[in-house]
Parts: sequence; structure tokens; C-alpha cells
Amino acid sequence: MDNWMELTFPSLSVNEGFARAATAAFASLLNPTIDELSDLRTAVSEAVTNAIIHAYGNDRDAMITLRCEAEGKKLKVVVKDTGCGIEDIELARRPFYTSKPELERSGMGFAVMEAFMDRVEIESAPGEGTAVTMEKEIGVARGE
Amino acid sequence: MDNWMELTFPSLSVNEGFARAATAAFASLLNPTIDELSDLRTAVSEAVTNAIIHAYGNDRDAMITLRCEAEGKKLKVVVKDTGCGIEDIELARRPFYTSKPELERSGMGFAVMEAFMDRVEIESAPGEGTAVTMEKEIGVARGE
Amino acid sequence: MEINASKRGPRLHVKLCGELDHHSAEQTRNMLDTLLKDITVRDLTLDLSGVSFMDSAGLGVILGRYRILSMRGGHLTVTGMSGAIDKIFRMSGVYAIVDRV
Amino acid sequence: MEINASKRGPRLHVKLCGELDHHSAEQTRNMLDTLLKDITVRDLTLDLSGVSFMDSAGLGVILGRYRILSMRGGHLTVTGMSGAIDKIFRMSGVYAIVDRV
Ligand SMILES: Nc1ncnc2c1ncn2[C@@H]1O[C@H](COP(=O)(O)OP(=O)(O)O)[C@@H](O)[C@H]1O
Ligand SMILES: Nc1ncnc2c1ncn2[C@@H]1O[C@H](COP(=O)(O)OP(=O)(O)O)[C@@H](O)[C@H]1O
Repeated sequence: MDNWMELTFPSLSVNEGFARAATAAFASLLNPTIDELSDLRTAVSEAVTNAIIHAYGNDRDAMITLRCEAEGKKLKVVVKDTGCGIEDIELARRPFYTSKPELERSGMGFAVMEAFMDRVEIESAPGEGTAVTMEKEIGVARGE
Repeated sequence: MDNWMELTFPSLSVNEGFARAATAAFASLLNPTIDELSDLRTAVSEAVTNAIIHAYGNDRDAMITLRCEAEGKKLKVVVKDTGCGIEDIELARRPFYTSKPELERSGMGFAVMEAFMDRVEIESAPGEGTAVTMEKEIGVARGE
Repeated sequence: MEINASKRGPRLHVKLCGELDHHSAEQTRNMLDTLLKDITVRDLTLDLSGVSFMDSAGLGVILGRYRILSMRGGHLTVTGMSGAIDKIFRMSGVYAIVDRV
Repeated sequence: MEINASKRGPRLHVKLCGELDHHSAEQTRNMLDTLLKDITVRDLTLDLSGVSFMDSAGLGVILGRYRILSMRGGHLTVTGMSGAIDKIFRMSGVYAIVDRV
């Protein structure tokens, strides 16, 4: 099955849970294990939360796009914002680095995405926005 | 909470279940009763299935857009296609009318949408496509 | 859709498990029609207690099987409807032609 | 987030129920900090067996409470982690500073 979906929603924190659920519903079509689904939900939650907090600050009217693509057993997820962008991507990826310690951010967002997905790619331009692309092979844990 | 989401996906029958799940996940933010959620899933399933079968026939590469808007307790759902359109909307709405009896369609799709939602509006232009707009107040059954 | 069938004389009892929508309709229809090729079947009972979702596509499947059975003088009975499925059956008048237990 | 607290001497036991993400973090933090205003609390045990989802925002909440407690010479203990939460705790080295039972 080759399939895709593209979802757009405003940058409200209540949509973090919605984005997780929509991704899980799409990924379910690939017959994932419970652990794979849980990993995916966590990674998507990190990327969407980052867009809400870091890209847009308190702008509740900004938009986030979540795209999922399934090709064979491979699932690709892209979370995109048109927010402030990232100056230093290498620094941003570093575990425990956060630009918002005052919000009690742990700085582990990208590290979690990397641990829970097979591949994480960040494209960003200051003032233009960020796209985080993540891939995960589904059904691996089942040994398919 | 005022919120919305817009979802686009290809016209594959496997996405009927996905569209239901995504709508339910969004509607959950309004704290619906189980019955309201079930009604909503059924109505969305009818509209998305119609786009797949009637609007696009066997074209698996065509796109369907599902938009949900929440304002207070009112949920609005719009299912849109750019398919063949409907010549006679009044006829199409009639219970048991179907243009595809050979597919064992019951002709009850619009009747179900009307029974399960508060309001159903159809806009269509032959050769251009169809938009079905449905509204339902959430939390009514709970007496809120 | 998962189906579980058992036969006793002219009576066929089929339990459906899963979601009965347009996506699963064709497969469900094919499985039921394979069972109905056995022309000694006169009475079909569909146990819907395992059907977690059904829309008008499911109605089409049920009405289609009703037609096949009534052409051979048989009956269709439905059982185990959830509230949502019962609502669709009631509004479409299915209970006027199909038995329920 | 639903929280259930019980206190015995310097020990506070709090059970969290719900999803601990950025959306629920602020409310969770506020509820916990209200309880921690009682400076006789030295040992906080967070029972996470009711937490169905947690991401790095939850990590931030837990590390923040750890800091408050360690400044007053207290301890933080976590218990009831699901496999997914345990995975985040392990990769972030939380178990080096927070006790687990
Ligand atoms: N979508 C984004 N837009 C702008 N900056 C971002 C975005 N995502 C991450 N960042 C930057 O990268 C840093 C590290 O991100 P992350 O590892 O997720 O940790 P945290 O979210 O806890 O700060 C953030 O503190 C922020 O400065
Ligand atoms: N999105 C659509 N595009 C084109 N035609 C449609 C669409 N939706 C419905 N129709 C037309 O309206 C008729 C009635 O629809 P409906 O009440 O859902 O019954 P059914 O789907 O069982 O045919 C259909 O048979 C079809 O001719």
C-alpha cells in the first residue's frame, strides 16, 4: 500500500495530542507493533511541540503541517512550520541544549526523535521556518 | 476552544477508516459523548465513501479534503472532492436513490448523514466537484 | 473483516468481526456469497455483535444477501446490533424485511 | 492531568493519570508545586503507572521538581514507568539523579 496524508492545524498545544492520534491512525494502516506506534507518537509529539513553542512562540494563529507518506513498510513523517527557524542546527540537535530553559524544556526533543525513529533530518532557514523529516520502518519489531 | 484542521488524502478506500479516526480524534477535543462520536464517524464515512466511489470512480490518485472546525460546542465538517459532481442534488438526497445499484449501494448515504448530524448541506457542480458540509452540536446528549 | 461460520441443516450462522464499511464490503460480500453457494442454506443468521462500525455500505451488503436468500425462499436474521447499527437499520426500514433476534 | 496525592510525614506520594506532554505540563507543574509549597515535604514519589503518554516535556516537569527537592535536601523517586517512559528516562540519564522503585 502506498498512501499519504497531509494535515494542517493551528499552533495550539491542544493539537499536540490530536497530531499524535492522527499520525497513529495513519500508521495503523501499515500494521505496526504497539511499540512502534508508541515511538512514532512520541517523535511526532516532539516535533509538533517544537513548532508550537520554538517556531511560533505564543502565536496561536500560526499553522503547522504534518505530512505522512507510506511506501512499502517505510513511513516518512514531515513536520513543517513557517516560524523563526533555527540558526545553528548542530547546536539544536545536541542533547540537553535548549534555548528555552525558563520554560523547563529539557533540551531532549531532537534526541528523543533520533532515538525513536530510524532517521531524522532537519532543514531550517532563520526567519523562514523549519521542516523536520523523520523515517521509520514499520513491522521491523515483528520481524517481518 | 476554537480550533480547526484540514486533512488531504488520496481516494483509497483504506482511507475511509483513517478519515473516521482523524475526525474522531479532532472531535474528542470537544469532549463528546460516545454516541455523538459514533454518529460523527458514521456521517464522515458516508461522505468520504461517496467521494471515493461516486466522485472519482476508480481513480485512486484523486484527492479528498476533510476540514473540521470547532466553534464553541459546534463542530462543522466539510468533505470536498473535485470529481464528477452531482447533476440533481434533490434526487441524490432522496432515500434509497443510488446511481450505482450494481455496486450494491443502498442509496442511504445522505439519509444517514442527515439522521446522524444536525445539518447537511450539499454544494456541487457537474464536472467540478462536490462539497458536503455537516454540522453537529457536541455535548448535547450530555445535556451541557 | 473476520467471519466465523457454522452450519446446521439449512441454517447457517455467521459471526462478523471488524468494521463493515465500503472498504471491507467487497471482501465480506465475497466470503458470504461463497458460503451461500451451498443452495441447501435457507436461513442465514448474521451475528453483528463483533461489528464495531457499520455505515450504509454495510446496509448494502446485508440487503444484497437478503435478496439472494429470498429468491430461494429463505430468510435472513440479524442479531447483536450495537446502538449505532440499530439506528441505521431502523431508519432504513430493514426490520420490515429482515428478522431480528 | 489528574493527580492523587497522599502525605505521610515528610513523604509525599503522587499518582499522575493522563498524558504528560507540553499541553498538560504547565497544569501538572502547578499542581505539583502547590503541593511542594509544604516545605516539610522531603521525599516525593511520582507514580507514573497512570501516565499513558509522556514525551520530553514530561522529562522537563520531572527534572524541574527534582531541582526543587534537591535544593531542600530531598529526594525524588519515580515508579510505574511504562516501557516507553522508561526508554526516555534511560536515554536521558534521569536514573542517575532520580531514584526508581
Ligand atoms: N521548529 C523549530 N523552530 C525553531 N527552533 C527550533 C525548532 N525546533 C527546535 N528548535 C530549537 O532547537 C532547540 C533544541 O530542540 P529540542 O532538542 O527539541 O529541545 P527543547 O524543545 O527541549 O528545547 C530548541 O531549544 C530550539 O532553540
Ligand atoms: N461526492 C459525490 N460526487 C458525485 N456524486 C455523488 C457524490 N455523493 C453522492 N453522489 C450521488 O448521490 C447519490 C446518492 O448518494 P447516497 O445517498 O450517499 O447513496 P449511495 O452512496 O448509496 O449511492 C449517489 O448514488 C451518487 O449518484
